[in-house]
Amino acid sequence: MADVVFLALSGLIIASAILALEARELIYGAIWLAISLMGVAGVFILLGAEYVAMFQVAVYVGAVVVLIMFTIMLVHRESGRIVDEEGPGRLGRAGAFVAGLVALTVAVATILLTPVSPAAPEFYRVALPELGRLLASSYSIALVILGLLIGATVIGALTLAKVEREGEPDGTVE
Amino acid sequence: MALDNWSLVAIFEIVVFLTIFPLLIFGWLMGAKGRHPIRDAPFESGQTPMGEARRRYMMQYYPYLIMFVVFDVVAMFLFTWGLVFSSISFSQDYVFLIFLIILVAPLAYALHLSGKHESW
Amino acid sequence: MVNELQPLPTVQEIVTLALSIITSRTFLEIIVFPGFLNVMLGAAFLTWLERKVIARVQLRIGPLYAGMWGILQPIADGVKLMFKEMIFPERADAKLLMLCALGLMLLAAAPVVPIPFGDGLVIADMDVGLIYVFAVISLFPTVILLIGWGSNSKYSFLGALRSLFQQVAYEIPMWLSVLGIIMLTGTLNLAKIVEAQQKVWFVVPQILGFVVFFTAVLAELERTPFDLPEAEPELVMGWMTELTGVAFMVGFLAMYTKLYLMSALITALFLGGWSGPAILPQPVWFLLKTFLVASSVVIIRGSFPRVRVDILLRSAWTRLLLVAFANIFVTVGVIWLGLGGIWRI
Amino acid sequence: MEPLSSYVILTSAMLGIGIYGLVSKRNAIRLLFSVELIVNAANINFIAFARYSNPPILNGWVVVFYSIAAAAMEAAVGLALILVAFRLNGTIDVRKLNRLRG
Repeated sequence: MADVVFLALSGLIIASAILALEARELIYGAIWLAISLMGVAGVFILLGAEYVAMFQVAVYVGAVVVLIMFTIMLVHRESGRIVDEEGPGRLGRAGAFVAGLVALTVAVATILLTPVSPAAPEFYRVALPELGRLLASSYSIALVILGLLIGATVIGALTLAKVEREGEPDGTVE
Repeated sequence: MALDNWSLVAIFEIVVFLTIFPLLIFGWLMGAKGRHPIRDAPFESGQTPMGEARRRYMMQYYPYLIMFVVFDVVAMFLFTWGLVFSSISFSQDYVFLIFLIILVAPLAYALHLSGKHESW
Repeated sequence: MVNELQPLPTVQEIVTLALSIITSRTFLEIIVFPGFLNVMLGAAFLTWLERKVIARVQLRIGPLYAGMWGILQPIADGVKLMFKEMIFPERADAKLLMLCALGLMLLAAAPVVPIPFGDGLVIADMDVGLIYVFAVISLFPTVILLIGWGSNSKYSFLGALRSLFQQVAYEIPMWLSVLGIIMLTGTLNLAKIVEAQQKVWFVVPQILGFVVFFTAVLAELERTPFDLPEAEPELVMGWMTELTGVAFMVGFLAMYTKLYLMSALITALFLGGWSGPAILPQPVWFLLKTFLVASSVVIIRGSFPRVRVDILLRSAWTRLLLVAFANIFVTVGVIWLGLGGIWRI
Repeated sequence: MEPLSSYVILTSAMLGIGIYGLVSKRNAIRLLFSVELIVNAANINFIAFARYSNPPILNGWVVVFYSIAAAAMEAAVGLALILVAFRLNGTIDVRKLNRLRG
């Protein structure tokens, strides 16, 4: 059962990832990306990481994809597409070649170098508070640094958005 | 019959899907069909539609979206804090309090911008 | 090695198996009570309830002819809409619109899974129930934005953008307002949260959180005073303008399903869930409280004016967020004073 | 339960698709898609390795938490940058955004 679900999810992730990059219109690409990220959340659930899966759905699909879609709608040109995309030309083939090489190398290397026993331990039900305890003890420095990162992000992104708005004194559209 | 939680979620969603999807197909098949330039025009309260619909509306509110993405993450981290709050000692709690205090600065900056521009 | 052939099951065995599956508790829970039928009938009932209550507020009578007090009106409306033509504007993406209507319904119905309608009367007793509900709710803006984009209509697109901004602005206060409950109980499991309030409902210690949550739910549901996305004088029907026929029916039903399940969530989180005097069974208590919350939402619709969009967004980020943070710190104080013991489980 | 290597193959494929996008696409938003795909591949690996270590550990989850948070921040700033670039140059084709070139 789990095997079938895993295969279906993998197929979904790979197919929608390819479609996200190759979809003709950017907005459909964003939809496929959202589906791919939902598939990743499904894999998390399969691995027993429900909380992380919910985090993934809420942050990626609920926030990042919405931001991407809205940006796409802002850079949308009224006639036709935004960028004349490169067809499957020389660069596309080069990209596919490089990508294939890297993926193969990484897969072989990881499988060969993995020190972990490949047989999965019994299913375990994680006590969620354990996660918070870990965050508050072993990873506390990282948490503080994340706070600083968030602060920098807010200030940086809002400043960028402000610069962008000063181009239009009244702040209205068009 | 012991099914785990997520199979139940999947079954429930499949049940909803199997009810709503045939309904949509049914409506598609049963409704009248026809094409006419006026009937296919977008609804604009009876006037002739003008211009492009997919314009760049409401871009002055873009910073709200950025703040949403950021505070989405913050809220998720605070949830983990809430889960352990009463079972860990104060010396561990204050890591999260420092985290919150660091976040005051960007929030204050955002509110400052908000006051200056009437929107962020 | 040759497997021995199993004898074919007789008709009687198949019928027995089917009956045992159909009458099994899990199946009944999914299909009938806390599950599918409950959600659909509840949402249909709410459309009737809203029309009746709003009619009383405006000194009218409301639906009258279909059934007693017009209670069969939702069915009549549904049948009517099913046979209507679906008109999609030129250059609109009809397939995307229909898929989005379907997705809206799937999303709107999904939060019912971890909500306990009685002691043990829950489809899936999830440890991450609350955060699952929030994750599902956070997907609505995506679908609504796609509906607005796919419609190729100015009303739809503007309504969808308003809906997007309002929903994302009110999601953060909504999440933070339940943090107090999570701190007091130390769990995300909704059934356990209900169990924790057998003595005192959370509306008492978490009154600030309740106010914030209720306001945020009003905004998430796009109800007055936050119904900007479908402000009738400005935007006709908001992002639903170009949904027609069955697609409109599904989208409309999805919004009422959301109203129903959000009321149920408020009941479970703040109003003690299924707890109540034993003169009535637990699910009845739960449904009573849920419909009470839903009718208060409707009465608010009848009594308040609409706010302006910039005020709406700014007040979410300043006032509501600050109240939510204040609630968190009050809860921290309560726990440090040692008063949180009765809600621990 | 499928073996650990199946997860590694899945994530390698995602990584490959991401790198393909990074190399061959010209649209800044598609580059962001590729980056997100690569980050997600890494996240699956973290969770899978945490699950398959004996006994299972939670550290992988925590790393994924930080990873998702950082990716969200990156998307926020990146999209703001893309918007500014679009405003200043009228395009988000990364090969036309070469004003710094001497």
